Amino acid sequence: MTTPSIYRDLLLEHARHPKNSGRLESPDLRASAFNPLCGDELELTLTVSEGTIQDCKTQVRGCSICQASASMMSELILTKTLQEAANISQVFTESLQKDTEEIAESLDSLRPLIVLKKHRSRIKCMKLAWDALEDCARQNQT
Amino acid sequence: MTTPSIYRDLLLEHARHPKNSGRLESPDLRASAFNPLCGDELELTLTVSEGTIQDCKTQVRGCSICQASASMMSELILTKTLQEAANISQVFTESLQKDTEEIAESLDSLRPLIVLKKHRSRIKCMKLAWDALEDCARQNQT
Amino acid sequence: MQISPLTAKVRDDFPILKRKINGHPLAYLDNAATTQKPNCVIDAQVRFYENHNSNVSRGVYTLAEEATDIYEEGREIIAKFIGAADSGKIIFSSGTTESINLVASAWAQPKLKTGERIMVTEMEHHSNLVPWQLVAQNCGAELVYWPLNPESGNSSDGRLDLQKLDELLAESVKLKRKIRLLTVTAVSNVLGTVNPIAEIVKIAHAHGVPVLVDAAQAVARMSIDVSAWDCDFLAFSGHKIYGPTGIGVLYAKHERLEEMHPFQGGGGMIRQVGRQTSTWADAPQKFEAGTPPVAEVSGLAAAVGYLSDVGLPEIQQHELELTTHALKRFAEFKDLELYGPPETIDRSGVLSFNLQNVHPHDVAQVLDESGIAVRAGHHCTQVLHKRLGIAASVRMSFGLYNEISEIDRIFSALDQARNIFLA
Amino acid sequence: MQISPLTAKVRDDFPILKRKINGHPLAYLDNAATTQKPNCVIDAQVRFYENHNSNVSRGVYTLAEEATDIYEEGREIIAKFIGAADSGKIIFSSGTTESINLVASAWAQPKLKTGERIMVTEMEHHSNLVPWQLVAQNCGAELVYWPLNPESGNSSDGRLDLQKLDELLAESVKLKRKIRLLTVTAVSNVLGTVNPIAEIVKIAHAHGVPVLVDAAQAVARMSIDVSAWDCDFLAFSGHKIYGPTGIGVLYAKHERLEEMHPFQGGGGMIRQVGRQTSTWADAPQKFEAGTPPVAEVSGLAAAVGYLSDVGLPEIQQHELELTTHALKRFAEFKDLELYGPPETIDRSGVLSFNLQNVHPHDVAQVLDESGIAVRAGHHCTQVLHKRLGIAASVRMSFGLYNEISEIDRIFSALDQARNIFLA
Ligand SMILES: Cc1ncc(COP(=O)(O)O)c(C=O)c1O
Ligand SMILES: Cc1ncc(COP(=O)(O)O)c(C=O)c1O
Repeated sequence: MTTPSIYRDLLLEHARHPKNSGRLESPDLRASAFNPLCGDELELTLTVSEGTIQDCKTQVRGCSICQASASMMSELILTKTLQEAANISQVFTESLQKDTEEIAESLDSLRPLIVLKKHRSRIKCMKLAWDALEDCARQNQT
Repeated sequence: MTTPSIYRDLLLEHARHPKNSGRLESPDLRASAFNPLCGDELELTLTVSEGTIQDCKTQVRGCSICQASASMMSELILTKTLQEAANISQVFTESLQKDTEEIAESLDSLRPLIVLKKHRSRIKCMKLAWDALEDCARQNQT
Repeated sequence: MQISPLTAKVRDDFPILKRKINGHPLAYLDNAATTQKPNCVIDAQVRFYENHNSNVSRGVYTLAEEATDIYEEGREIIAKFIGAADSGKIIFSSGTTESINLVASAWAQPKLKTGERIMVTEMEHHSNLVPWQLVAQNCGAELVYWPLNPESGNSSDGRLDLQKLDELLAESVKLKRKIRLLTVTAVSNVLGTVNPIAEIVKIAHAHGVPVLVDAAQAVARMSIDVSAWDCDFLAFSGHKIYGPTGIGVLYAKHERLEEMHPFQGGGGMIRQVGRQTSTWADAPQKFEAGTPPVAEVSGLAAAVGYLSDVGLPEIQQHELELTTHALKRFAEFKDLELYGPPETIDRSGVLSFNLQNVHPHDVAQVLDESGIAVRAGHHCTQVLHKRLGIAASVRMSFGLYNEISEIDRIFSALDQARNIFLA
Repeated sequence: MQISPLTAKVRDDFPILKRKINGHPLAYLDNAATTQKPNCVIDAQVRFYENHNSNVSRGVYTLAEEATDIYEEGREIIAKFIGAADSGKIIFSSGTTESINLVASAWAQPKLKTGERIMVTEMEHHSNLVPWQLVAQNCGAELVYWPLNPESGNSSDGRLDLQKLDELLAESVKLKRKIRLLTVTAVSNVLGTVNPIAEIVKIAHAHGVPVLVDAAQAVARMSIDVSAWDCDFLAFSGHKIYGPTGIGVLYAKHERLEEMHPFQGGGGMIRQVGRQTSTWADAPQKFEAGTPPVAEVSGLAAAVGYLSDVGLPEIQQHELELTTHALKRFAEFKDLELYGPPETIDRSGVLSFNLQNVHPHDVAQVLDESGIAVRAGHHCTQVLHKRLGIAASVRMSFGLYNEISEIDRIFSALDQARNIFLA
């Protein structure tokens, strides 16, 4: 039996052993995201100092793709500024919508996710953590 | 050019020169009927003495079939009791719904109408005068 | 037989046109009621059912993703077709009627207060009149009519006067009777009048009044651009633009979407459902409760593709030729009363008329004996018919497959009607 | 491969079943979401469009009469199929969701007063929950829940207790909180539970409470007899009984029809339209505003004919065999949690479950890699899922073309999921 194509090793590794999982005790920013199609939920907590993300945790009730996406995101945004993180999120969202298979260099570590974009029903799963991130970025602006 | 099958001579005769057309001055019973599909209207006025229809007029704003049906009806019900008239109306309605081509003897004079029943959209036109008649019969009961 | 290049090209696409009716080739001239379907529209639905059928939005398996793609691509195709900035403004309904009821119940009802007004015109279809009566009654509001030209008497050129609109709107402001909405058809389904929507919207907006456009008759006859028109809402039906039955569209501007409450409750329109209360999905899903008409969307997308392939300018030109010919023929007969604009200016190929002293039913029946399908009745416009002083009329309405020879067949059959009823 | 006589007979009727998904033959097991369409259903619609397409009820020409006949015969076929005394009680809608919203808005809304109640069950689909929440909020009323067995905790046998119903209804009488309606599904779209509708109606009626039956899942699985059930309303969708999308049915008793206000306004539902107010056509037309889904009705009539030809007792027997086999397989695995009745009593072929420590999405995705279509999510029953203490589940649901071997494929693929996620 071969592993179905969608579940690549790296993805599974993140899903099974998610990085930065849980909740920060006294976060500066906090946002939740919800997938109405399946009831999945995710909470993102961040500490920020001078605009830079110092710590970051995600509490996920979701599928392996949602979990892996949150884990990969947390690795990518740590030590970035909120603005940089929001920019990455936007490029990521755009790359999921585009038809091409090209992937921006800045998103290289997200490649195992992005190649799954043909599974359109799973895009919302991939995006859940990023939705929460964009919410945090918005909160920070106002 | 041949006359289309639906407009038989007898029908046309009734439509062009309707019998008992108009309104009675002081009727004992009066009823209107309305066809919401085309806006046609008809008013039936009757005088009744000891249950028997003494006089009968119909005021029609409608197509030739509606007009002819009202004219034929007026000839058929004059001097009949209201109950008899209502019975004829019921047999007529049933014969329009039935699939057979048999026509009850009592309805012989209505044959030119009944043969048109395959034109289902015109059944309401044929029935308008009779709807008013049944309304009068109901009024008389209560 | 005279066949224009357009009809020669398209007639083969419509299988029903091969039918004989009472021994004659079918001349289908009731396109304002519903249009016939080209093979590509029928095939699109068959293809959906044979290959991709599944429920949308909720499944992760292959068929469900395919069906969802077909459904959402349909939304994008419609958005592009009517010039909407994005597909998020396109709501699928079961038809024009439901689209208008949606606006009446989800947008107008929560806003409308006692004494306020909804403005309609005298030429509106019952589907763009009765929903407003119902909501006005619920809210203690009233309808106010933008009348046909001229304001009194029965005769009319079938047009609406823009100056009059401006006056009526200004008057309501003076009376402090807020007008919440102007709702108007782009093309009359009886008079054939083409209303100047862009100008109407400009005047209404100058008075702060949003505009709903009933585009049921317009979409198959002219290019629509909701962004250029700047209308707030636009409604149409699939079955009147060579698409399937059971599907319609509501376009709404972003600001209006934001103001709209839920319409129907059910699966697909929710975010979270609690025991007593729930929260809603974002537009457009918020307004699409229940399993949507997916096969019908695939058919509608094919219809829109077909219209674009044939070309709306070509279709409009063809309709102009037919209308010009029909108007010329009408002018030949004193006993034919034609309603609506007497020339091709401001007019499309919907022509309603009466043959003196012959009931419309009888006219239509005689025409059917010659294989000609036209409509007789009030065409769901009782207010307009009353305004014109008539109970009913006969209507011919052209589609892209109609031919000049079919119009001539009508006038021959009218002679036959004269022979039968007026001899 | 084990093929029962029934599936051997019917599989060829469904063109989509020939598809390969990811290299495997399609095993379509999401029939509770929507069913596949036999050729006769697809053909009926093609035939309509190719031969009879026209608008209904208003035309005197041949095509219009044919279309009207098809539409009204469809109504009669449906009436007979569900045991309604006459076709005047059959209203066509766009689906179960719209049918239920129709009752909520045209019947309940005008009746419901502050403090009154609508009774629902914990297993209702959002389409039979959210419309009642909306109408209750509008009227200051509230929902009251007939809970699953037992009343507390997360585990349940998926059944409703009739004794409990009687108590709840009696209690509301005592509290002077009038219950205007009990609305209940005939078959749960998650638990597979078959509710004893005739008994439920009897108890509710004894307390003077009308009953709406959501038959969306039931109609394709068992014979329905609204007269024997004596229910007040019954709703279902075409697309879940092997018929087209875009079409649904509402049955209503004569007394209830008489109580109903108009639903949507528009063409076809009126009698006379004035400038400010109008009068209404008789039922069922009163509730069918706008051009109806005529092609879809012809497809639905074909679907009903197909179900009758194959035979509902045969279909029920086949589903019982599949369900028996599936239950046996479930019993083999400790890491599979099955919801709903654990035996075939009071149960149909809708089986929802979870594989321990693997998310339903992931399960469904792995199954899709083997060509198996099952659903993952809350299946539009968030209240029920909360009651069961879960966010989502995997659901297999059988249709008349499913085979025992397809069930076995699921269990093999579940092994694969274990290997991937739990290794
Ligand atoms: C029990 C039940 N009720 C209602 C519905 C809603 O049906 P539809 O989406 O066809 O309106 C469904 C299916 O989605 C269902 O399973
Ligand atoms: C101008 C106009 N508006 C609205 C409608 C209603 O459309 P539908 O019956 O498809 O809902 C029609 C056609 O019947 C129409 O011609």
